[in-house]
Amino acid sequence: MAARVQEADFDVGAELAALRQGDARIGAIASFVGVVRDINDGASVSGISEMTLEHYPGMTEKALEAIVAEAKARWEIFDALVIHRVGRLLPTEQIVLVAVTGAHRGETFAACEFVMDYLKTRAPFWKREVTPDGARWVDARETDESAAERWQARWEA
Amino acid sequence: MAARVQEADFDVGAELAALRQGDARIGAIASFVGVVRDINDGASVSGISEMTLEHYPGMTEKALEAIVAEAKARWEIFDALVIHRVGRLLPTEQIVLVAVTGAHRGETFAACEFVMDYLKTRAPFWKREVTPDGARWVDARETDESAAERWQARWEA
Amino acid sequence: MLKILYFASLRETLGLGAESLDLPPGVADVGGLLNLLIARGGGWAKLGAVKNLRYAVNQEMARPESPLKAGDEVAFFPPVTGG
Amino acid sequence: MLKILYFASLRETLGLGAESLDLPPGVADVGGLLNLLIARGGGWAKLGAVKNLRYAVNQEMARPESPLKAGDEVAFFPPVTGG
Repeated sequence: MAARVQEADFDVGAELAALRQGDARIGAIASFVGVVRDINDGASVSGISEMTLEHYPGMTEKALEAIVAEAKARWEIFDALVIHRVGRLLPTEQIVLVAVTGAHRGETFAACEFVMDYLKTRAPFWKREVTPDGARWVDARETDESAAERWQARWEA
Repeated sequence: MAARVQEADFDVGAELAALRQGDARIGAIASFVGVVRDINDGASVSGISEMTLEHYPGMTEKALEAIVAEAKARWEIFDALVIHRVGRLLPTEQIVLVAVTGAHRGETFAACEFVMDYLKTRAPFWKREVTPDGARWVDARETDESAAERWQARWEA
Repeated sequence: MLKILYFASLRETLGLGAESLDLPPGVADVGGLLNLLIARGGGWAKLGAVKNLRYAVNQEMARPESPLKAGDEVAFFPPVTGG
Repeated sequence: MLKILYFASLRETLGLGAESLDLPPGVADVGGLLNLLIARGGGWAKLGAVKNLRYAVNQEMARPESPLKAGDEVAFFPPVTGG
């Protein structure tokens, strides 16, 4: 399956191995792991003691599958995988894995970054941080919106 | 150490874990794995039965360290790792790992792709393929040269 | 009947994650439904003040002018922040 | 004395991976050394025909005009193809 939403942690090495398994055409695997940082941009100097990720069950999986399908339509890649965790997460824990296989590195890098940028603006996940100052929902970052928009511009150009 | 040249295979999961270890500032890890494909661009339809990677001991490590240092100077990243294998490799075997850690994904993606592009044109490795038609040294690809040059243009602009 | 869902800060503000509602006469799209909800007053009035409020109809991103029909699942939520 | 190294297809063509050579009078840079090697004839003549021949001096990428001095390590090789 191209997209998974789960509470459990994931093993990057095992996931990449499973994604590659049996496909001798693969020459390139680009991947990305997002991690809970102990300090977020908006948060003064206070560290994050924990984070909770909420999502929209049903829509989330559809949105992720649609993003992966879009990446496959845009670039010559063989396969792509997205794993996104939900629930309670602590600093340094893994949040998300995106991995893309292909023949050549350029296509896999572009597709992997595209999936991350679209996921950040189109997949229904919401982060809630707990800091020493209290709990708060994380605000969307404008840089995420502009990161996603640049793919639109390239596509239409 | 930021750069390693070795005959042995590497464990991507373990390498990423070691790279992240103890740094709670990390929010993003971009990585790339290059793999021996069974069919190369130049090779008709005949599969590759094995590959040998030769390198220039001494210069290789220096070149890789220099590329990593350049990436650290250009982008706000925390750390970077390059592992490149040499010796005899079979199809589907891993050749190279590049991994970059940082606070945000954009910088880590760019730095990771930069390191791969520079490695492809500036690190002294040479591939020799064995196919059913015989053995041959792999020709450099012009697309690799232009991939590396675009970073030069961006840097000077 | 519409199924309406609220997520994240909206869910907390309203103290409600889901409700069912008969599609009211005269409400033809997401914007119409939103106005109806805001008109309830109290916490609902805040829906009109949410910056960049997002909508989904039947689990697809939607816009104020996206049409609604009986049986639809409509979701309201703030901009997403996953990844 | 110069240490000269050959790699990959060059090493195979020449049947030689390394040699030592006294820095000949009149040879001041990599290009001068290359001309001297080509002038040996036989397999060496092919050095002049290698497309995009690369050079390194003391393990740093170099150019034909890169200066040479006694004790330098000079390497000749085809364009790299790792990664």
